[in-house]
This record gives sequence, structure tokens and C-alpha cells, in this order.
Amino acid sequence: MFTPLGAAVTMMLLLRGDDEQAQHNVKILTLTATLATFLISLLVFVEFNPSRPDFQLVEEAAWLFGLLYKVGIDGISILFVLLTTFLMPVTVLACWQVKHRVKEFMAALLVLECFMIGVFCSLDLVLFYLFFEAGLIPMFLIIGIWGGTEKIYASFKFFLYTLLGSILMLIAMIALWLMSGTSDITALMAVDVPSETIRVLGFSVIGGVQTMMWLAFFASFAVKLPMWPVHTWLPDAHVQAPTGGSVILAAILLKMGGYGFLRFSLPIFPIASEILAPFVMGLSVIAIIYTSLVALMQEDMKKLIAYSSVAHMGFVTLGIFSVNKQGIDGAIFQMISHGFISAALFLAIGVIYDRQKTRAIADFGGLVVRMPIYACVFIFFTLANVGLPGTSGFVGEFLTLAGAFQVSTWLTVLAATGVILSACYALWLARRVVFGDLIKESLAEIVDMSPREIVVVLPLVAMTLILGLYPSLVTDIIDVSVNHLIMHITQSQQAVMIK
Amino acid sequence: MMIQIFAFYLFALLTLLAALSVVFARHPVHAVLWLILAFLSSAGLFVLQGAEYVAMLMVIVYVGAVAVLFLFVVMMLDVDFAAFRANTARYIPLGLLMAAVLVMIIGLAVGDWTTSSQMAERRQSLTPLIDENHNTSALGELIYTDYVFLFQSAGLILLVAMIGAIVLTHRQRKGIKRQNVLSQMYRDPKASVALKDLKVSDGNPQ
Amino acid sequence: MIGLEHYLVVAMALFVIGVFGIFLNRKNVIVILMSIELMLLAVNINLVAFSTHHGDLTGQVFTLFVLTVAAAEAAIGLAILVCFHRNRHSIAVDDVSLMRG
Amino acid sequence: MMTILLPTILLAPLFGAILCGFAHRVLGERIAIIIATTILCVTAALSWWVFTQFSGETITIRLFRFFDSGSMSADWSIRLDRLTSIMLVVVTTVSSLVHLYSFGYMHADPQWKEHESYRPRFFAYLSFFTFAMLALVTSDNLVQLFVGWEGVGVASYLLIGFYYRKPTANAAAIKAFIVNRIGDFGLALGFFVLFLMTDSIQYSEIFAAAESLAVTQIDFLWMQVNAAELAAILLFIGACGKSAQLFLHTWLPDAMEGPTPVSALIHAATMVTAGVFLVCRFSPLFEFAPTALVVVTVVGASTAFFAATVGLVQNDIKRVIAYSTCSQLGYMFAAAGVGVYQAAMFHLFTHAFFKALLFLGAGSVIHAMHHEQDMRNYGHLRRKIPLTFWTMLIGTLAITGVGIPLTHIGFAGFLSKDAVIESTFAAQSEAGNFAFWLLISAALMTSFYSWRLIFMTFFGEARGNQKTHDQAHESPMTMLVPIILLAVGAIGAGMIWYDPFFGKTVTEWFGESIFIGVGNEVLEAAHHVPKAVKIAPFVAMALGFLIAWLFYIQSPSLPKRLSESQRPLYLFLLNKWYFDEIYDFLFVRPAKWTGRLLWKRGDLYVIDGVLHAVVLGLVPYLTRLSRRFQSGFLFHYAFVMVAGTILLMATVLILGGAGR
Amino acid sequence: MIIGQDIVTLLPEIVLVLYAMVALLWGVIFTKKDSSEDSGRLPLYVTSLVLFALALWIALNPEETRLAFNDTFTDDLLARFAKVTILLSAALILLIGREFLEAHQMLKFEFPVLVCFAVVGMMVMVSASDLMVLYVGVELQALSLYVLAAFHRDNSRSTEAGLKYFVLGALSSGLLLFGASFVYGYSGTTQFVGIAESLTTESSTGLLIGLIFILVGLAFKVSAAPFHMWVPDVYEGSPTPVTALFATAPKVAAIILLARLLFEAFGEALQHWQLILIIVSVASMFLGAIAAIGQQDIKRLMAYSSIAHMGYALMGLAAGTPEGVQSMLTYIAIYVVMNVGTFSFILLMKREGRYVTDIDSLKLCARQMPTHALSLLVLLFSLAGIVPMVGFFAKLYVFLAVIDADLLELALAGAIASVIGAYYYLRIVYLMYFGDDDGERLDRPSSLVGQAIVIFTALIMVVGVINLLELTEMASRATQSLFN
Repeated sequence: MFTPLGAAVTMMLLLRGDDEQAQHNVKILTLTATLATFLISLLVFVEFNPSRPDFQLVEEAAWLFGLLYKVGIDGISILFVLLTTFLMPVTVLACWQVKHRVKEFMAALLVLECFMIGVFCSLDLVLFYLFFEAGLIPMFLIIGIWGGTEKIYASFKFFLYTLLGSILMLIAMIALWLMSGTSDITALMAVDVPSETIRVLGFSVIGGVQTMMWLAFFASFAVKLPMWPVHTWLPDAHVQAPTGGSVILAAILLKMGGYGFLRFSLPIFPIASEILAPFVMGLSVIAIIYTSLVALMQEDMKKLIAYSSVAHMGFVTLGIFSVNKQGIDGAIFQMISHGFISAALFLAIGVIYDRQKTRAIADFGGLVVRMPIYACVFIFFTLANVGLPGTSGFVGEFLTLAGAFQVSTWLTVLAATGVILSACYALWLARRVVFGDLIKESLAEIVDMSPREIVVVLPLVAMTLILGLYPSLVTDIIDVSVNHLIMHITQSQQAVMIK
Repeated sequence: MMIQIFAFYLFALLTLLAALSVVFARHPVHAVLWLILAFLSSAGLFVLQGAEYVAMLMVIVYVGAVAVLFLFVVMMLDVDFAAFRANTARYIPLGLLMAAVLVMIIGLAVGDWTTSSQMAERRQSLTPLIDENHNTSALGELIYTDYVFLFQSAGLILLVAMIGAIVLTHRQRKGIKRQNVLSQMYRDPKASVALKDLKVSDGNPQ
Repeated sequence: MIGLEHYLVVAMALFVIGVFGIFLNRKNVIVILMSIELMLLAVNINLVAFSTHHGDLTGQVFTLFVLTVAAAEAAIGLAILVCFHRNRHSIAVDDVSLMRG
Repeated sequence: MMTILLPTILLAPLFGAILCGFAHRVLGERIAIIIATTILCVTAALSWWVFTQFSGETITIRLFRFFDSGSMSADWSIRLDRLTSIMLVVVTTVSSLVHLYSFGYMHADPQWKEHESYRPRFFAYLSFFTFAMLALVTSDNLVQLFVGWEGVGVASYLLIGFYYRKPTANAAAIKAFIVNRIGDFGLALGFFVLFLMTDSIQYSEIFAAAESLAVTQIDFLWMQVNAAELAAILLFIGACGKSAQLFLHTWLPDAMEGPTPVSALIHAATMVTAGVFLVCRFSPLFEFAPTALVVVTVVGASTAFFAATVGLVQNDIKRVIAYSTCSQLGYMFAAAGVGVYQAAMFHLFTHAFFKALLFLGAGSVIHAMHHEQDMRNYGHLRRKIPLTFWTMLIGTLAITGVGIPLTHIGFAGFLSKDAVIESTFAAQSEAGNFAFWLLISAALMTSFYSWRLIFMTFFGEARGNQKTHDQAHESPMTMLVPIILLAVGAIGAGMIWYDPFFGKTVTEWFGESIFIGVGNEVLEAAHHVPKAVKIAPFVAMALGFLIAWLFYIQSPSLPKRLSESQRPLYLFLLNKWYFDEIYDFLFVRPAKWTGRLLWKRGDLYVIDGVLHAVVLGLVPYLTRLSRRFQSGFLFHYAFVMVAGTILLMATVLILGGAGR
Repeated sequence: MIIGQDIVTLLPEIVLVLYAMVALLWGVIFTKKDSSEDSGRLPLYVTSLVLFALALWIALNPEETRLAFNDTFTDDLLARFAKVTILLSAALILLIGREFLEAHQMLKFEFPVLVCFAVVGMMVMVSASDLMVLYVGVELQALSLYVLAAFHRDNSRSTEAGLKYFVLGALSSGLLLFGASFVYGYSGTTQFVGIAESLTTESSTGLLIGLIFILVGLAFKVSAAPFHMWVPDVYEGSPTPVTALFATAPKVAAIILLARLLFEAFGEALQHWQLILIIVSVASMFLGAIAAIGQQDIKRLMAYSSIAHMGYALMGLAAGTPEGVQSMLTYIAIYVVMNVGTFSFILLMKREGRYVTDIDSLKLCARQMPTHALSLLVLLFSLAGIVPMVGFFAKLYVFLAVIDADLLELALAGAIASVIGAYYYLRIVYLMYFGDDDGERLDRPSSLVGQAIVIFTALIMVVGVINLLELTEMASRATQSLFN
């Protein structure tokens, strides 16, 4: 009903796209396909009933060796699906200027979209893994073929890093599957994974099997998200990826990690999550401060934004593992909002990169003189990135911090310094790029954003504002699901306590 | 009995000595000759155990075919073997070490020799009792009945060996004229000899 | 009394000598081939010894096949060697190895 | 009536901002800014109407849903009480006057090239700021407050950085934003504490729970503290950031890089007073947090003193006024700190008039002097720009607190400042006394530097570029009208509203908007302080005036000699107590240094280094090893095989098949 | 006693042998002696056809286990599964290799005949339930392959490959035989069933040592580390079609033989050989992954790749459970498909009319032949075991079995090795798609069959995800027949 349709549309297009000779047609087709997918997802959204905590619109079919092809959505996943389908047309539009192997590029985008939607919908362990990892291939190609000068290093780093993470998860998934006898995610939530302390290699592991599995899952999601200290692939990947690639990478692919935490780590391993939450939150805080400081010193715009993404994802994990309403709400909100904001920032960088073929901050300055609209957009998203109230960036950060505060004041205080630091690096970036006088010779002839570019950015502006002013739009959808999730976690934690 | 013991030690020592000589021989031709000795003496060992047919086969196949083949190739290739001896000594200690370990391990197996209690029940080919039948005929009976399939397969292996040897070494030399008897015999005069009527005056310059 | 163990020891020694020969004659392929023949011989001694000990002819049948295969192996091995020699004008496999790494 | 009016007041400036900012290409620049200004004027008029008509009953108007996350839920809504109504008036009045003023001031700005459109943007920012400020003062929950709080920060950031070509302006803008952020950091944490303890972000519920907070302990960082104290102090940190109190004050003088109307609006009259407003707004909480109040008093008084000392030696006309703002804000906090929130609000109210007046006057001077801001290049302008001179004089009289002692007649500052000083004395606490003495000395210095400003600018000889002096001219009417209006306010505001703010009707007038704890009698006591105390500010003022007269009229060479003889002190003051340098050394450089360290060492060296060591070091090493192993030698291969066999056997035999 | 039923059971093999002989005779008789033309085109096609037909025949045989020749020869579903795989891969490889053989004047009629014999050997191997049958099958196969490796007899690389293969192969069969002799000696029988019986009562060190020797011999055949040393050299030196054959059919035969031997004969000694298999498979996976990184020759790279893949297949066996065997069967079948596809691509790699195998020649071939490059990409990702290709499911299945057998560490090692291994597959992808724009390009592919097979296998890799073409079902039934 849902993914298959979206995927079918994209796939159908893929085949037709192969026959098209004119690049333009390919682009138009891709755009239509992504728009159609977006419409379909909207229809699904209409049909979706947010007041039910369970999975809806479930499709199920038997698959290989006892696996299921099972897809469906709940309040959390529908958002991510919408985010994906919303951003894809934007990305396609943003990549309008790709000249080189357009067909392949668009095909890769479409395949990627299909996988991404799959990740957010799948209700089967292995199916999830399948989509989760399959996204690597098109992304690898996108970075590798259409990337910058050091694309090879970046793409390999990206691929192998994430592969290593996810393969550990795979092992844990298999173990989990064998242990519980089901690969159905909904059924897995009811499974009580043993959590008695066991000894591994002479260390006693509190939480036992749960902890081990949790760590394996964590390896994958942490790399994907990315968390400190496994974040170093992200700056490289971002810097080298073409604009569209960066957009998808930042806006959607990173969210898979957070989604994974919500979908797997928390509900399936509640005890381990409880035990390891301080650890994750500690890492998150380190990530926030560390990467903010690092971002401060970047000389490449994309790298700076990439590091800032890592910092923002730190808030996400912080929120998720505070396991309370505000924290999780905030984390989800932060992910969604970061989807829009980082996408827009990468688009913005793409705009000037298209013109100047450089991303070094030092090569710019005073753009506002010749590009007022651009400056406006840039400043808007910079401020949104800083978490300015009224933009969506604020809500997420505020909620996560509020959630985290209930768990640990220390961490919150430290994390909140990240908010200050983010202002430092973001504004400093804006100052160096947009403000100042236009003295660089090379910029003398630079032209402002074209109507296409404006059209690309406008929806993002709109979403950022709407979500910032009316966050209930999101929180209403996830409300029931998140409550359900928290209830589930606390119940299973209590059950173990009683034992 | 004494003779048997004596013969065993004689053949065993001869075999081992010959084997060692094969390995250490200065010249490949000598090695081949030592190899023949090893084969022959081990054939003796076989005889001692009542496996006459195998022993005979050993002599015929190994000595008669394999060893000769080796000899043939050694001669044919005409390689300067003197150069081969250089700096092998370096590897002797390592080789010895490994040999020693191998001996230990196999020795472990040999030392652990036990006969399974049910051994007798599991014998597959009891039919021709050694005492009653002659070794050769007993073998023959087995080979052509129970193991006919393997026998045929072994034939196939030989066929493959033959094909292989031919494919690899047989050369169709270009430019060498061979006598093709059949084509000579079937040679059709009409095809090769053309009779032409020559006008009388043609050969004449007139 | 000459028992099974005696034969096994002989076979073992022969086998080890064969293995040893392979290392020792690291340049001369022909001797390596002969070493392999020695190993097969050791196997044959083992088989026959067991066969006699068990009073079971299967071992001897096995020996027959080993003999056959050994002959075929020798033929093919030598054929390849001849080929090799034709191409390289040497049978020293270690002098120049075209493929490594 | 109010239900329509208040949203109008709140949203009209936003509408104006959007219209002016985005539609000016369609409407034309001039029309756009006229519309924005008109809207503001109407808003101001409406605000005055609300101010006068307001009954004192708290009104809450819900607009639409805003925030919903479990128990953390709130609406966009408007809360109108006395505090709000005061702030409404202050904000919209000053804002509308500044809009008007900007017509003239921004008419031909030399920062901009021909045909560059900058005015609509400026007006849009101004209107946007007004909106944010209104949102701040009308909020009825923490989140909305925060939205307004940071919104004004952004508007301030944009306006300070308005001259984007000037690197100093950009730097100042960033500094302002970041220092504000540090304050916001405290504020946000304060909110979290309140939310954690009361499970709500609505004012009404938080205030209701304040009493129980006072008896609750909370684990915060390494310590266990009283929840009310903690929340109050954290909130106060936020207030410090916005109101440029000590340690977080450094941004305010730098913020003078912005156009002068901005300084008047944001950095004198409205935004900086948000901190004071916050403390007053949270009076129910602060009343239960005695320690926090002491902190507020001490910090406020110290700031008043500190800023006054720095103001003594500054040469930039706007910086002098900026430090004076800083100082006056300190007064307000000191008043709030001793529990007389009304006095704080009173001073806030009057200060808005005279400080805006001073700034706009200074702007007029600057405008006349072709954007020359150094007072050493002024002098003898009395005749060139008479109207400006007179209004500035009124402003100075107001700020220095001229009036007839022991009566309620005097310029605005006289009444409110005396109220503050009397309150501190009346508190009869150590902090109060400390504040009292500091404030008195600050009053002296205030008087000195204010008169110094007047003397250096309008009296003496014309210094600096003679040509500039020749061309100096009076400002256009659009600029003068606001100044005059403000001057009227500066004269009368204190006298007119003395009673409701500090006098007899004060308690009824503020109603429930300000909570006075049981046993807080300071307000009452303030009216009954000894006469000496009441006269003291006046004496200080007079003394300041005399010294200034001595220095700058009588013997103008005296200041120079003094500064040379007391060079270290002079430099110490000139460099603002070296706060910037210390911060640079303590925070900025370490941050950059750590950032670089973490990036180069942490990311590139350690994390990637380990990665590379494995991926580019270990694995290729193993690859090379395995390739070397693959020597191509036959005997070698055989050797490996046999060795492998032997090893396998040995393993199996030794481990005895311990596979499982 | 020979009875008809035995013959019937063996009929496919017999038919194949008879056909081979006929082809041989035909070749001898009808080949023009002095013509320089190669004589093998027709036999090649016919052979391929015959192999296909046999595969079909075997596949359609009724599902029952038939024993022949005193239970020394088993024709069960496992054997049939293997035989079909072997026959199909051999047939396909003949087809894709034709052009290469012709280009190098190697397409003699002996080639398909030798392939036939090798296939017969393999078929015997997978059906063997007796040490002697095992030995004979192995040797029949091995001897044919030795010759094939050296088939390009004028090429010193080819002959060197043949020589190396031969010497080491002979050594390995010597070890295997020595082991077999011990097993015979200590159990008194060469039949698997008998061995199993003797193991139920007691196990002696002699049997264990014999087993290890046999394992070593077979590990050599499946090219598992540390008995893999021949593989890279032989793969590189042999003519490419022969390499393709090496990489597929014999591996199937050897590993299925191994499975049968281990479970039918040595099922009781599980804990002994499990350890060996674990060591060997881990060593293979890591060695294959690590050593392949530095390779410049794609054939050599595929050699290491096959070592690694055999590590995974052995991992399945090491689980020691029916699921393990089942996963191994699935894995090996998928492996064969992937390799056939990859090698048919390699056989399309020509530059200026000459066959090349260096990886650098792949530079940007995505421009030259986008469809094929895409297909190869799919195949490579599949080989690397990356979702959503079928190769991933193969690995998944193996991991599943291994983890089920409580060998989590083994699965973990396999997972890590697969990440390392992914690198070199990606390197090829990188060359094809991202590389610099210098150097000469490959020619456009000429062989239709090759192209078709590349694309087809790639399609299988993608489409197979839906249900793995019922492969698991077949594997499961085959496994059941082993464990009956």
C-alpha cells in the first residue's frame, strides 16, 4: 500500500529513465516521481490515525527463511517518511545543474529514496537491516562519482565505516532473532531479552545479553548518526559529496541512526538502555562540546556544517536516552528540524559552490552586497541552526535539554554550553561568508539566487518557520506513540526490577 | 619365522635407505635408480604380508612404467643438475624439525593403535578368505564385482592421463612432411594426373 | 614377531622422508615428484599392512587404485614438466617465478 | 475590547516588519517605511490607551496552541497585567519615536553606496524588534518568554551588525549575541529547574508553586541547593546577559557600533531593561529566594558603580551613554534586589525616557557632525544645534537627578533614582548598605560624566576637524520632534507617575503583578528614611557637577594632568577594567585553541589516526606480509601446507578437540 | 554384484563418460591434421548442451536416495544439488570461455573432453560414500584440471600454473591418502557408514589424525587457508576460462564432499573437526580479505576472493548442524552464480583485441559499457555481501546457522573480515565509476553470450532477493537427505 507503491513509482521511473536520452526529461521524470511519492505519503498521512499507538497500514508477506516482509508505520515513522518524501523533490530540484551522468545520478537518488522510506517503514529486523545498509550503495556512488577532489577517500571511509558498524548490528540481529524466534519488530518488543549479569572474557557484564546486543546495535546507529568518536567519516563525506548528496546525507541518512535507537535500542533492550544511558548521554555531551569546538575552527563551510550536524545529533541522543516525554519528543523534533535546516544550509553552500567552485570560508565575504536574497536565506538558516526560538531548531534543542535536565543536571549544563558554542561558530561563519565588505575580486560578478534556487529553499524556510511556531504539528503526531514507547520501557524496566 | 623377521628388516631398511638416497641423491638419474630400489624392496614387504598381487603390480607398474618414465624424462630434458645442489643445506634444519614433529604426531597415532572390537563385523570384503583363495584371484573377484565401478573410474583416470600427456606434449610440427599411408593408398590418379591433349604444333616454336 | 606396528613405522618413516624430500629439493621438480611417489608408497605400505592385519582385502584394492593413480599422476606431472621445460628451458621452478604476491 | 486590542498591539509590528522587509520592492521604499512607522505610532497610541484604561486585573488571551510535550505545554498567549502594560507603553512609545527619528537619521547614511536599499531593512528590523519585545513582555509562559527573549537578541544582533561592511560592527553583533546567549543559557537552565520542580511552564502555576519551591532541595551539579534560590539565580544570570550586568556587560558598549536610533531603542530604553522586567515578573519566585536577592542587589550595585567609573573616561559620546545605561540598569537591579520591584520599574520607566532622549540627542549631534563620535572632536556646538543642546541638557538633568530635595518635584531621574537609593538604604541589610554606598558614589560619577559630556560637546572650543564644525547644522524636524517629545517625558514622567509607582497607591496599582513577600516592608520603610539619606543623592549630584565644571570649563588642562599622574588607574578605567582582554584570554582563545586542538589532534590525529593506523597501516601491512608470503616458490607453498597441517594437528591434539 | 539398479543410479555419469569418449573419437577422427584451425568449436557447444541436458535430467530425477555398488556411491538430493550446480556452471563456463580459447588457439576438441572428465570426477566426488570412491573421484577431477591449467602450453605462466597446481595437488592427495589409510586402518573399513559406526563405539587418536590428514587434503581442494597457496598463482596463470572453472565447479564438489564425509562418516567426531574448520575458515576469510587488497590482477583478486568465500562456506559447515549445511549449500550455490557472472565479465575485458586482466584497465569502463559495468557492480556488491544483493543473504544465512550453533565469535570474525573484504570490491567499483580519465579504455564487449550471462547473473543477484529462487528450499531438502 505504501512503500511498494512509492518504490514502484520510483522504480518504474528508473526503467523509463534509462530509455530517456534527454537529460532534461530524466530530471522532469525524477521530479514527478518524487513529487508523486510525496503525494502518496501525504495520502497515507491522511489515512494515518495518530491516536493509536500501534503500527498502522501494515502490510505483511512471508519472505525468505522465516523472515517477513512487513511494513507499516506508527506516529514516529510517518514523520520520517514524510520528511524523506518532502525533501526528495527539493533535492532533485537542487541537483538540477548536474551535467555529468544525469541519468545515473537521478536513478541513484530514486533508489536511495526507496531504501530510505523502507528503513522507516520496515517492521522486520532483517528487512530493516536490508534497507538500512542498502542505502550505502547509492550514497557511495553519489559521493564517489559526483563528489569532489578527495571523493575516493571520503566515499570509502563512509562506506566501510558504516558497514563495519552495521555488520555488528547484523550479528546481534541474528542472535536476537534466534533467541526470540521472531524477526517481527512488533513481536520483538514483547520479548524479554535476558538481562542477568554474565561474564564475557573475564569481565562481568551488567545487563548481560541485553547489554551485548545493545552495544552491537549501538555500534551501527552510533556510526550512522554519527556520535562522537565515530563521527569522522561525516565531515569527509559531506565535504566531498555533491550538494544533493550532502542534503540527503545530513537530512535523512543521519536520522536513521536516531530512528534506530527509538525503534530498537529502547523498546527491545530497555534494561541495557537504562544501564548504558549515562554512557550515551555522556558521549552525546562530549559530541556536542567537542564538535562545536572543532566546528569553530573549520575553514571549509561544509565541514563546519557537518561538524555542527554531529553536535546537533548529540542533542538527539541526549534526548532519546533521557527516556522521558520531553527528551524523546525533543529528539524526534530535533531530527526533523535538523532535516530541514541542515538540508537548507547545504543547499545554500551548494549555491555559492556552484558559482565559485570553492567552499573555503576564506574565499568568501561580503556576499550580502551582491546577493541580498541569498544572504537573507543564509542568515535565516544560520540562526535556525543556532536554535533561535521561532524556528524549528529551537524547539528540538529546548525539549531535549528539558528532558535531559530531568535526568542529569550536569550533562544538561554541559550540553547547554553547546548551544552557546553553536552560536559562536554559526555566527562567525555568517560573518565571514556573508557579511563584511565585498572586496574579493573573484566575487565581484557573483549573481544572486536564481528563481529555481529560491523555489528549492522556500519550502524549507516555510517548514522551519511553521515547525518553529507551531511545533504541535509534530508533537501531536508522535504523542501517542511516544507515550506508548515510554510506557513500554518503564514497564519492562519495572518488571525486571521486581524480578 | 626368523627368516620373516630378517626379511622384514632387510626390506624395511632397504626401503628407507633407498628413500633417503632418493632425497639426497646428487644426480636425478641416481635418484631414479634409488627410487626403483625403494619400490622393489617395498614390493618385498608386500610379499611378506601376503599381498603378492600388489607386490607384482608394484614391480611392473612402478618399476616398469613410472620409474622408467622418470628416467626417460630426466634423460630427455638434459638439464644441468649440478646447479641444483646449491644452498639447500640452509633448509635442512627446518625440514628436519618439521619431519620430527610429523614423526611425533603420526607416532602418536601409531602408538595409540587399538583394534576395534567390532572390526570383524565391519569387514566389507570377507568373501575371498585369504587362506582359501589365492591373493590375486581374491582381488580379481573383488575388483570385478564390488569395485567394478572404481575399476572403470581408474581406467578413466588413465585415459585422462593419456589425453593430458598428448595434449600437453604432442606437437604438430608445421613444415614437416609426414607419410600418410592412407592418403597415398587412396590417391586417385585422376585427381593428381591430368592428361592434356597438346596440339602438335604447340610445343613448337615454329 | 613382526606386527602391524613395524610396518606402520616403516610407512611413517617413508612418508616423512617424502615430505622432507619436498623441502630439501626445492629446485629440482623431478625429485619433488619422486618424493611424492615415496609418500604414495608409504600409503601403500600402510594400506597393505592394515589389510593384512584386518584380513580384509579392501586395503589391497585401495592400493591398486593408488598405484594406478600414481602412474597417471606421474605421467601427467612429467608431461607438464616437459611443457614447462619447453617454455622456460629449465625445470628450476624457483629461479624465476612469474607469479607471486 | 482588550482581546482584540492586545493581539493587535502584539502582531501589528510584526506585520509592519514583514511588509517593510519583503514588500518594499513592490510598495517602494518610502511607502514601506512610512507604513511601518504609522503602524508603530498607532500601536503606541493603543498602548497608551491600554495603559491608562487598564484596571489591574490580570487578563490572559490565548491565541493558538504552541507547545505540547507531555506536561510541557503552552499556548501562544498574551498576559496583561500592570507590568505588561508599563512595558507596553515603554516599548511602543520609544519604538515609535525611534522609527520617526530614523526617518531623518537614516536618510543619507554614508555607510551605504548610492542606490543601495537599506532603509526598509532597517525599519523592518526595528519593527521586528518591537514585536519580539512585545512578545517577551506579554508572554504568559516560560517558552514564549524565551522566544521573545531570544527574538530581541536576534533583532539586536541584526541591528548592531546593520553596517555589515564594518568588521567592528560584525564583531560587535556577534559579541552581543553570544554574550546574550550565555545569559540565555542561565535562563534556560532556570526554566528547566522550574519545569522540573513544578511540572509546568505557565507563570500562574509556577508562581503558585513558588512557596513550596522554597522548601524543596534539588541536586544541581555537585551540590544540593534550594530550588527557589537556584531557579532565581539562574534566571538572574539570564537577566544579567540581557541587561548587561557585571561580567556579562561587555557587549553593550560594543553594541554602539549599530546606528544610533538602535542604541536608543534597544540598548537604552527597551531590550536591556528586559532583565529588570524578568526579575520583577518573577518577583513571586525571588521573594522566596533571599540569597538570590542578595546576589541581585550586589551585582546590580556593583555594575552601577563599575560602569560609572568606566564612563568617567570614555571619549566616544555613545559609549559614555552606554556605560551610563549599564550603570542605571544596575540601579534598577539593586532596587529589585532589596525587594522594591516597584522602584525598579519606576526607574525603568523614567530611564526609558531620558536615556532614549540622550541617545537620540547624541544621534543628533553625531548627525550634525557627520558621524563623528569622538567627543574630543566636539566642542562649542551650543550655538550650532541649539535645540539638540537644550534637549540634551534636559536629559542630563534627568539622569543626574536634578530636583528639589525632600519634595516630589524634579526631573524624572530625580524621583526614580532617589526612590532606588532610599530603598536600598531602607532595606537595612548588609547588601542594602553596600548597595547604598555604591549607588551614592555612582550617582556622583554619573553626574560627573554626564556633565562632562555636555561640557565637552557643547561648551569650550571647537576641536577636531574645523570643516566639520563649519558644516554642523541642526537636525531635521523628523528627528527633533521625537527628541522633544522624549524631553517632555524626561521632565514629567517622574512627577506624574510618582504615586502609582512609588507613592501612595503603589500596592493597589501594581496589584498582583508584583508579589511582595510577607515581612517585606522595605517599600514602606523607604518612605521613612532619614532626611540625610534623601538629600545624599542630590549632594552627590551637585558635587559631580562641580567637579565636571572644574575640569572642563574652569581648567580644561586638569583632566590631562590628572590622567598622566594617575596613568595606571586611567588606563584601567579606559580599558574598561580589562574585561575584554581577560575574557579573550580566559574564554575566546582557549576555545579556539581547544577547537583547533580537538580538530587537528583529536579528530585528525587520534580518531582518524587510529583508523588510518588500522586501515592504512595494519591492513596494508598484513597485505604486504601476505603478499611476501606468496613468494611464488613451489617449495615454499608446500612448506606452508605441511606446516599448516602440523599446526592444525598440534592444535587439535593439544586442545583435545575442545571445540566446544 | 552388479545389478541394473546400480547402473541406473550411475547413469548420468555413464552417459557423460560415453559422450566424452565419443567426442574424443570424433575429434581424433575428424580433426584435420595439418589445419591450423582449432577443432573444438562444435564439441564445445555440444558438450555444453550435454551438460545442460544432464543437469536437467538430474534435476528432474525423483526425490529419493539411491545407493549403488555396495553403498559406496550415494545418489541423494545433496549429490543432485551439487551435480546440477556443477554441470550448469561447467556448461556456462564452456560457453563464455569459447571466445577466449579461440583467440589463443586453444580450442582443441580435447578441452571440452577434459572438462567432461573433470565433471565426471566431481560428480563422483559428491556422491562418494567410500574413501576409495572419494579418492578416485578427486583424482579424476584433479588430473583433468592439472592438464587444463597447463592447457595453454606455449605460455610459460600457464605451464607454471599447471606445474604448481600439480605438485601441490599431488602433495595434498598424498596427505589425503595417508589420512585415508589411517582411517581405514583404525576403523577397518573405507565406507562412511562403517567409519561412523566405529566412531560410535570408540574414537582413537589414529582416526583423528587420519581425519585431519583427509581434511587437509580436501581443504586444499576448496582452497582454504593455509592450504591456499596455490590458488592465486594458478588462477592467475591458467587460461581465464579454466580459472573460471576452478573457481566454481571443483569448489562445489570439494566442499560437498567434505560435508558428506564429515557428517556421514565423522558425525560423531564433531567436536574435533569443528575446531579445525573454525580455524581454517577464520584464516581463509581474513587472508582472503587482506591479501586481495594489494592485487592488481583481477584473476588473482578473484582467487583471494574465492579463498575468503570458501571461508564463509566452511563457516557454515563448522556450525555442525543441519542448518549449517543448508546455509553452506545456499552459500556455495550463490557463490557459483556470482563467480560465473564475474568471470564472464572478466572474459569480456579486452583492450585492442587482446584479453587483459589488470584491474587498472577497468578504469572508467562505466562510460564504455554502462550496462555491464552496472552488472559487475551488482555482482561485486553481491560478492562483498552487501545488501540488498543475494550475496548478503548467503552470508546472512551462514551467520544465522553459525550463531544458532553458539559460535558467535566465529560470526563476528566473519563479519569483520567481510568489512575488510568489501574494500577491494569497492576498489573495482571505484575504478569503474570514479577513476581518473586517463589510460586506454577497454574495447566494447564482443561476446554475446558473455554479455548475456553477466547481465543475467546480475539480475539474479537483485531479483533473487525476493525468494532466493527457492534455493533455500532445495538446500534444505538436500540437507535432509544428508541427515535423513
